[in-house]
Amino acid sequence: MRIGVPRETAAGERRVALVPDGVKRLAAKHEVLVERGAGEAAGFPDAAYQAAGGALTDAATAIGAELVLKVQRPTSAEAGALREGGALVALLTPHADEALLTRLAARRVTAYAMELVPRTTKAQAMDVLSSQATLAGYKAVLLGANALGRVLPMLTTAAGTLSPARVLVVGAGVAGLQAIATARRLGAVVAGFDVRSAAREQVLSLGATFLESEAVSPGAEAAGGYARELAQDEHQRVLDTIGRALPGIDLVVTSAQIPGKPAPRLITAAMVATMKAGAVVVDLAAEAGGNCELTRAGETVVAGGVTVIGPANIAATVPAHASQMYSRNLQTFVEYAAQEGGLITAADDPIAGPMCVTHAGEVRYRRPE
Amino acid sequence: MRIGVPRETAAGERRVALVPDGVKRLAAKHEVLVERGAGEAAGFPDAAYQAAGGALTDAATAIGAELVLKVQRPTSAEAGALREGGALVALLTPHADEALLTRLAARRVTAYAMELVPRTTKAQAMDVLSSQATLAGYKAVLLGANALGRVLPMLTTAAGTLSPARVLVVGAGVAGLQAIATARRLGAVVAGFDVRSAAREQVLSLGATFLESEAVSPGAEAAGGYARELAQDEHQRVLDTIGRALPGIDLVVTSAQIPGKPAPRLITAAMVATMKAGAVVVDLAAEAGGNCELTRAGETVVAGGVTVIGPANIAATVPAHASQMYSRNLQTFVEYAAQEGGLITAADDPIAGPMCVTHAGEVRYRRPE
Amino acid sequence: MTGGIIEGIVIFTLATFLGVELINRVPPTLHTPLMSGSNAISGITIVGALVVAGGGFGWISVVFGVGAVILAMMNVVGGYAVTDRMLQMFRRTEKR
Amino acid sequence: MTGGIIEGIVIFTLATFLGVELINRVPPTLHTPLMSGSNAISGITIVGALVVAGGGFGWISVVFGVGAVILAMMNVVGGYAVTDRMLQMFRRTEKR
Amino acid sequence: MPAGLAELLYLAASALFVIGLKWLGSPDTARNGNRLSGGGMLLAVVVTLLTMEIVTPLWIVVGLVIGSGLGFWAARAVPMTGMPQMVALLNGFGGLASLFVGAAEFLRYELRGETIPTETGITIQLTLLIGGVTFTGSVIAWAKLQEVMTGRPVVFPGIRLLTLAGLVAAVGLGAYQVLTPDAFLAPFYAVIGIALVLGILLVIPIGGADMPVVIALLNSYSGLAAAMSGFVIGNQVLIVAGALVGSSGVILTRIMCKAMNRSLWNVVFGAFGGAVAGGGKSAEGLTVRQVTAEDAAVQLAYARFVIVVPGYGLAVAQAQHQVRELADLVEKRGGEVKYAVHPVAGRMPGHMNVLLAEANVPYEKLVEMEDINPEFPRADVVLVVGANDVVNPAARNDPTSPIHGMPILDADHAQSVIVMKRSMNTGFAGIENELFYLPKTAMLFGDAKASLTKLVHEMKSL
Amino acid sequence: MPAGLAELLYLAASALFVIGLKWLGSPDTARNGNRLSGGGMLLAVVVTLLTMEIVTPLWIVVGLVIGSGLGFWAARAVPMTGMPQMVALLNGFGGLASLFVGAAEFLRYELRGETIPTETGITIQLTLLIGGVTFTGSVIAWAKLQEVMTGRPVVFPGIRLLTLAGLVAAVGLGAYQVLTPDAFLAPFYAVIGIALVLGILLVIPIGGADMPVVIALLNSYSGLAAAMSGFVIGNQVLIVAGALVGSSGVILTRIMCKAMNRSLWNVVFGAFGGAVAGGGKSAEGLTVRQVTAEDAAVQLAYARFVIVVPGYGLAVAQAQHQVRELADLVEKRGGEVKYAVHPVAGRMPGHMNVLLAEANVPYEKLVEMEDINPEFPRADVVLVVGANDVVNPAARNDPTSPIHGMPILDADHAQSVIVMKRSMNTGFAGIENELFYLPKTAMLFGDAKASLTKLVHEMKSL
Ligand SMILES: NC(=O)c1ccc[n+]([C@@H]2O[C@H](COP(=O)([O-])OP(=O)(O)OC[C@H]3O[C@@H](n4cnc5c(N)ncnc54)[C@H](OP(=O)(O)O)[C@@H]3O)[C@@H](O)[C@H]2O)c1
Ligand SMILES: NC(=O)c1ccc[n+]([C@@H]2O[C@H](COP(=O)([O-])OP(=O)(O)OC[C@H]3O[C@@H](n4cnc5c(N)ncnc54)[C@H](OP(=O)(O)O)[C@@H]3O)[C@@H](O)[C@H]2O)c1
Ligand SMILES: NC(=O)c1ccc[n+]([C@@H]2O[C@H](COP(=O)([O-])OP(=O)(O)OC[C@H]3O[C@@H](n4cnc5c(N)ncnc54)[C@H](O)[C@@H]3O)[C@@H](O)[C@H]2O)c1
Ligand SMILES: NC(=O)c1ccc[n+]([C@@H]2O[C@H](COP(=O)([O-])OP(=O)(O)OC[C@H]3O[C@@H](n4cnc5c(N)ncnc54)[C@H](O)[C@@H]3O)[C@@H](O)[C@H]2O)c1
Repeated sequence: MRIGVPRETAAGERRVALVPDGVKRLAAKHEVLVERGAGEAAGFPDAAYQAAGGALTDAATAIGAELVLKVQRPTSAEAGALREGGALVALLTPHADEALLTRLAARRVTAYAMELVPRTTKAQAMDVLSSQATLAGYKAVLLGANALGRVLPMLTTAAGTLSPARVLVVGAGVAGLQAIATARRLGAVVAGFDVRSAAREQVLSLGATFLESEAVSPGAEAAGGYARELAQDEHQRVLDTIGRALPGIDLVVTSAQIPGKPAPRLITAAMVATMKAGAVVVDLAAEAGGNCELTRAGETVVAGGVTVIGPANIAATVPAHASQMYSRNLQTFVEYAAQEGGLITAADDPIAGPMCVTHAGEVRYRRPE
Repeated sequence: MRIGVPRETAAGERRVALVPDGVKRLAAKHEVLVERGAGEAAGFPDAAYQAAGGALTDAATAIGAELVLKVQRPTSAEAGALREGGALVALLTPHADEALLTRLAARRVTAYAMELVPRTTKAQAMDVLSSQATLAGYKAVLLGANALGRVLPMLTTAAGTLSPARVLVVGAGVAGLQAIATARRLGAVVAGFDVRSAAREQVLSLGATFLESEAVSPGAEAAGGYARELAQDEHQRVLDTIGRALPGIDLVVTSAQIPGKPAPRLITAAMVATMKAGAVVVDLAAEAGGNCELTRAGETVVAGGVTVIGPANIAATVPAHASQMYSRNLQTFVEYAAQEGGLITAADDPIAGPMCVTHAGEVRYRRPE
Repeated sequence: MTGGIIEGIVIFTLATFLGVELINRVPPTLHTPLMSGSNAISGITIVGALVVAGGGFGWISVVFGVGAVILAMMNVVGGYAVTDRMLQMFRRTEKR
Repeated sequence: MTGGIIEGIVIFTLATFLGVELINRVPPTLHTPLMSGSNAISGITIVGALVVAGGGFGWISVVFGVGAVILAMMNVVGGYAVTDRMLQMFRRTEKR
Repeated sequence: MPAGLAELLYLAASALFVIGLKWLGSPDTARNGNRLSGGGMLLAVVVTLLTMEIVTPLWIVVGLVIGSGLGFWAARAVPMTGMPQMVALLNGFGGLASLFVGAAEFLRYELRGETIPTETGITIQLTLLIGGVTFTGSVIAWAKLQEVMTGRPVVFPGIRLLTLAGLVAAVGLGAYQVLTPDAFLAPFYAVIGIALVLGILLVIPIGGADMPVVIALLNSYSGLAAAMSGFVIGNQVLIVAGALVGSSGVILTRIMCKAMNRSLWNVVFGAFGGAVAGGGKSAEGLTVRQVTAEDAAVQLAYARFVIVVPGYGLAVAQAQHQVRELADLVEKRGGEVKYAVHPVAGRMPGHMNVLLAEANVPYEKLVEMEDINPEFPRADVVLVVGANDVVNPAARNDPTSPIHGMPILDADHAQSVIVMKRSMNTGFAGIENELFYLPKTAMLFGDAKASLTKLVHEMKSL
Repeated sequence: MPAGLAELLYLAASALFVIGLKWLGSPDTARNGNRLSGGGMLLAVVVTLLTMEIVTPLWIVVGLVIGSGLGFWAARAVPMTGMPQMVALLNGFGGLASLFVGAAEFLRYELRGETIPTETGITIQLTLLIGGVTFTGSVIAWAKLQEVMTGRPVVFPGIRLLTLAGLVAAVGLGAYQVLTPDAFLAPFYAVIGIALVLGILLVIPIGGADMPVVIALLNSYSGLAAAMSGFVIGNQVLIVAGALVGSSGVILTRIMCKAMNRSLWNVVFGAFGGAVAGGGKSAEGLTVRQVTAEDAAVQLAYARFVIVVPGYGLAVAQAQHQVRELADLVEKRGGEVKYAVHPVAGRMPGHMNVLLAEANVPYEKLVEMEDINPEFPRADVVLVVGANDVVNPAARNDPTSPIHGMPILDADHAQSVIVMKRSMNTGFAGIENELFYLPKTAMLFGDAKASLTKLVHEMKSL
């Protein structure tokens, strides 16, 4: 198969779909066409791609390949440049852009959405949500620590003792756990919270404490380890729990999400007002509407001395490692799905099936209700 | 004594000379006048100052007090507002602004420069260079980690193993050691370098490795634990040592300084060209001319894929803790120097003597040659 | 060759104390070999068997004596040999 | 009361082995008390002294015997008392 | 040979036994210890032969040769797994031999019409009783282990009473015999008979899994029997060696019970109370092998290459520092240690890295899955610390398993595996792990931090 | 009292000695052990008195009373610090008593004109020799410790040869006496005289600091002397108790030498080689007290409140994990542990925080200087790990000191202090630290990580 790796065109997107190492691994069986400069922003020069066995091409050739690997979903121009009947693998955000799906189906493109990799043991190496969330959790703490007017670790010095920062991580999924680990590394006193009761032990296993609450229950866990939406009273209990903790916290990292739904609102403006002057909130759910009422995606808001950061596409700010992981996810998927004459399209394939959003002119994706 | 704490007016200066805790400790013996809003940028509201026993005043009253405590040196307007024959304690950077000294002397102000606190055991609690350098070292790593396209710790994940970042810290003084500690906390593989041979053990004591070099010698240490300027051949050996290490490094933090001299040039543009694409240099000596040739103070330069950050007044980006420490330094000095009728002015006082730059109409400060 | 019964009791008591003190903090892998090794020692009854067999009391010596000698000898030889086989596993690997 | 010399040697040997095994891993704070306590035991020579003193051999019994009794008794009583004083420090503090 | 010299040589033999026994207690000296004590035995036999008043009759030589031959052959022929029952059998023979010695002495007096001195009478009766119990008890123990009879406890109503009655009867009859030296022979034969029955009654109610303890106890008995026969024939080497074995056997029994976390009482009388001692836990009919921290420590101490597989349980137990400490100890003893970090071990990417970095494990020692997998066959011990799914061979072998296809760490390819977890509960994927049921795998149950702390302690005191 | 019963009671006394000695080896049982062995002694004395053929003569009672009174008085009167020399003196008396017993037996035979049996002859000579050496040796040891004579080794040219010659002469004369039983009495007196001189010659060349080891050795001798006198009068309790003391004394001596990191040979003959064993190191005439890891472990194990003062040396040694481990052990035994972090400990602000955070020491346990200083007087032990300047009392007391005025941690106010560092080198400020010379301070020299590892090991095996 000829695999094309175009350069990303979205603003602020510094990742690349395949890194040279991924090219090398796929080049054994396939021909890989890499658009010139595709990896530059992530720190991978063209020379490295050539050395890995990729062919450098112009944009049109790359996007016109049989199989196109991308990070972001294609712009309409890019979508138009895809080969009729070809294949596309990218973060297509199908629930957010159904128009794109129709357009892809119209061009008979077989498109796979990487965010739809099922959460099964076998598919873990393709799980791009996990891989990018790992980086997001790490980076969130760095952003928060940077914005904070104090240091995270305790320091006893001749000029007095600096007390350690108190960090609260709400939502102990992949990103949240990594945030906990990173804040702990930096010496902060960390507490975690999640509605899924399984998360409790996981938070403790990182040496952090867990905010106890009646709202936490095993029932809060839905299929695939995701959380489900909460009932009104459950939600109120969550708010109470978080609200009680907030006044003592210096840095809050929120990462609560419910797949296919807007992010739960866990910190209201009124709750922010109870926080210390100088405190910082980093909202990793910013792009899904935000866990904090004040969050604005891609912006930093200061309200009553509290800084609320709503990073957009945060994984792209660690482009080298983010690309490396994304590339490995893609490569594993391609190795799994590549067959004589194309990728697996069977709707009942446990992995490729749920991922395939358009095939043979038809939109397969159904939005979860 | 009436002590005035004016609000800082310099751009980007978010610190305050006394925090409420400092006010409380001094208020027992003195009257403390705090300008409204003085601590706001550092996260200390006016109410806290009142609670600590300070009186809130306007700018003129604060700056007109018998003893004025400031962070930055006064503007000429501020200098003009100081009380005739009063006292001023601040970071006066006497070697950089002799005009100011003349002006202060003309107003018969007794001025003490906090950066001149001698490096003796007894004066450690007043040592503002140490306290602010501690924060600078911490923050330098955060800035660098933030700018880096990769994560610092090693992470083994389903999407491949992220290798740990390699960090080099040049200049293992107060800031450099803290940078080493912070990078180690974040899981990086850290190496340190300094010309003073005593630094070697100190670097190792933080679990980092030391770049061995013939350039390192006990003779490189001058009075007060500072380094001396190196001879040409010694300097070349230092460059060679650093140059050999650079190509493998992801993040460099430089902090080499020689008191009263421009910072040594330890990373030339040619050396930067040998670094990996995506690498980052954080130059803590930026304001003293920079350890790196490409550094521009207060700016971030990107050259050949390498980002060179030259932070200005970096301690002010951690205003809460920086103010807390600075306040403690000042408070300890005032407690030490305050006597009936004013501060110690005797030129032979082991601490106040060297710090006093103007007194009784006369400029006492002599620039070190 | 016969000492007084009192001396016998003294000796018995001391040897008992000694046995108690000798076995201390044995790693469990050695439990079976140690049991086997001390079982071999309990074959010391061979001495008694020989005395009886060599005592020349007619049929008693032959029947009981030689019977005891065979049994005790099996205990002794078998015991030491089995123990040695078990202990072959403990050939010292190069350490330290 | 006299056993054979051979029995004596056997007993001596066994007791020697026992002594070797008894003292094991003693924390250093106990070195001196232990030394003192075993010194008190070595005062067992009082038994010999009594036998001599009570043997009724005229002046020998009186001079050597009573001398030995006094000396040995000092060793015994002094030894135990001193040891006990040393060990008072080890009154068990409430632990665990 | 003069009697004095003989006795001194016997003393030397006793000394060799003492030192031999002591050396048997430590892995490094055990083999030499056994040889030393063997030398002592040879010395004792030779001295005895030399002191015999008449020339050694042929039949004694024949007896010696036959006994040696049989013993040697048995020791060679028995497979490694059959060792314990072989020891039991040999021990039984020793007991019987003592019984013979006692009986011969008794009959000798009787046939000559001499009166047996009271002390000798007492010790003869004790020899008969203990020797008899040792013999049949050992044979039953052998039968249970050899599976000639059922390994399950055999109990019937009144067995306890019967045992007690037998004991009382034997003691009573023995006492009668001693006190009325000229009595007929019936009590003599009765004591022997009762002793033989008692041996059976005492051992059949005990389960097969507890037989090693029973054998150790019976071994102590046979030592006592030897000591008693020593009194009978007035020989000190018998008394010394017998008493040594008698008391050290009791200590060994206690140590073994402690290692099994049971009391001796519970082992010997457990079945009467209805508690049946079984071996290990089982799931779906499979059994796992448990190991004590002490045993695991010995295994690690003598390993040249150890691979540590950390998993989520390490994180839950927060045992990162302890695992590092243990690894340091292995290395100090000359072993090599690597950490095999599975990509999805734990509950978040890089979970193990966070922990091991905290414990300052050098990055070089963390080996990725692809690189470590070929090394497993070379590993003497794999230490699985709270990992489960990531070492589940079902991922390789069982196409129906939900984790089939996931690359795993090939811990099952190693020489031996020690698994630390708290129970037989499943991991994240919720599936059974056949690794735990392999014969080469030993389970060390308990919180990983507690287990590791114990291991460290044991390794230090080796 | 029948002889058999007496011997059995003697056996009971011996058993009490055995158990008593064993219990003396562990802090929890030591006191009861001593009482047990005292009970054994009482039993032995009473049995002896009861078996005496004639009624106990008055003078024996007088002797018993005088001896007991003197012994009791001496034990009461001696100050705690004088204990070792008291033990030495008492031990010497025991040796002399044995000598008297041997001499009396010899004279008894001689005066009656009876021939002494060879065995008895040999043991009499041994009793005289060993008893004599024990007596004078112990007296010299006492004199050295009591500072009646110089504590320094006393050596003169040829002392070694003289000692050897004396030994040879004593053995030769003794042998002559045994072989020619009817010889005149001169050799007898000569042996006694030489033995007394030998005792002096053997002990004077040994330094006062090594006297405890010497006393332990002489104690072993006095046991031997008792055992020999047991042979002389044919009494088994003497043999058993004497042999016990004889061998356990040797073992104790070895343990003590090991704790001092010396060999017995080096202790006894060290001075001949010219190496003078001195006590501790000294600077400006002051001496410091050294402590072994074992001793420090006992101190910590019995402490209720321990304050750890970490310093730059902790960082250099990278011993953060070990210090945490040790603290955990103290806490497990019910003690309380706090860490006193001085603002400028280490070489950068927050240096100790970085290390202790890495070892996961909870932040609550790190106490700031102002808060911990009032707590020092309450601390049973302060553990100073590689800190120096920050605990230098000169900052408080000595206005001329360059660090005068710096607030310090008041470690010197604690009950006792253990300092871990590698040498007597100074810290950053380059000044002497008088804390190290306080009587309550003990130095544990060596790399902090190594020392802590040892401490942990010792604490675990307590
Ligand atoms: N790494 C990731 O990003 C990630 C994310 C989500 C899920 N997962 C999944 O998590 C699993 C990870 O595998 P794993 O082998 O690390 O863990 P695992 O399969 O979940 O097994 C962990 C084992 O540790 C034991 N354990 C728990 N607490 C313990 C304690 N205190 N002391 C001793 N043992 C303890 C448990 O057994 P006992 O209860 O008997 O003690 C359990 O069987 C994989 O299935 C993976 O797919 C991974
Ligand atoms: N914290 C700061 O910001 C800062 C900055 C600069 C200077 N200082 C100064 O540094 C000093 C800090 O005081 P401190 O008490 O922490 O340290 P210190 O006074 O320098 O003493 C450290 C001691 O640790 C011992 N040591 C070194 N390596 C060791 C090892 N591996 N194992 C065991 N012991 C070891 C050394 O003795 P041996 O050689 O005998 O082992 C030394 O005496 C103060 O004088 C302070 O003013 C502090
Ligand atoms: N293949 C696998 O086995 C696999 C791979 C990756 C992740 N997972 C599991 O999936 C789960 C979720 O992963 P994710 O990080 O992608 O989830 P996510 O990004 O969808 O959500 C982040 C976290 O927010 C929490 N959350 C949702 N609503 C909340 C509320 N109202 N209050 C507080 N917290 C709330 C969720 O429970 C979740 O932990 C985790 O348990 C993770 O271990 C499994
Ligand atoms: N009161 C005290 O005792 C006290 C207080 C604080 C700091 N100190 C000591 O003072 C010393 C320096 O402190 P600082 O951080 O303020 O120093 P600094 O800021 O002046 O310099 C930073 C570091 O750069 C190093 N450096 C200079 N030229 C170099 C070159 N060409 N190559 C490499 N490195 C070079 C210096 O050695 C120094 O370590 C340290 O040893 C510190 O421990 C002592």
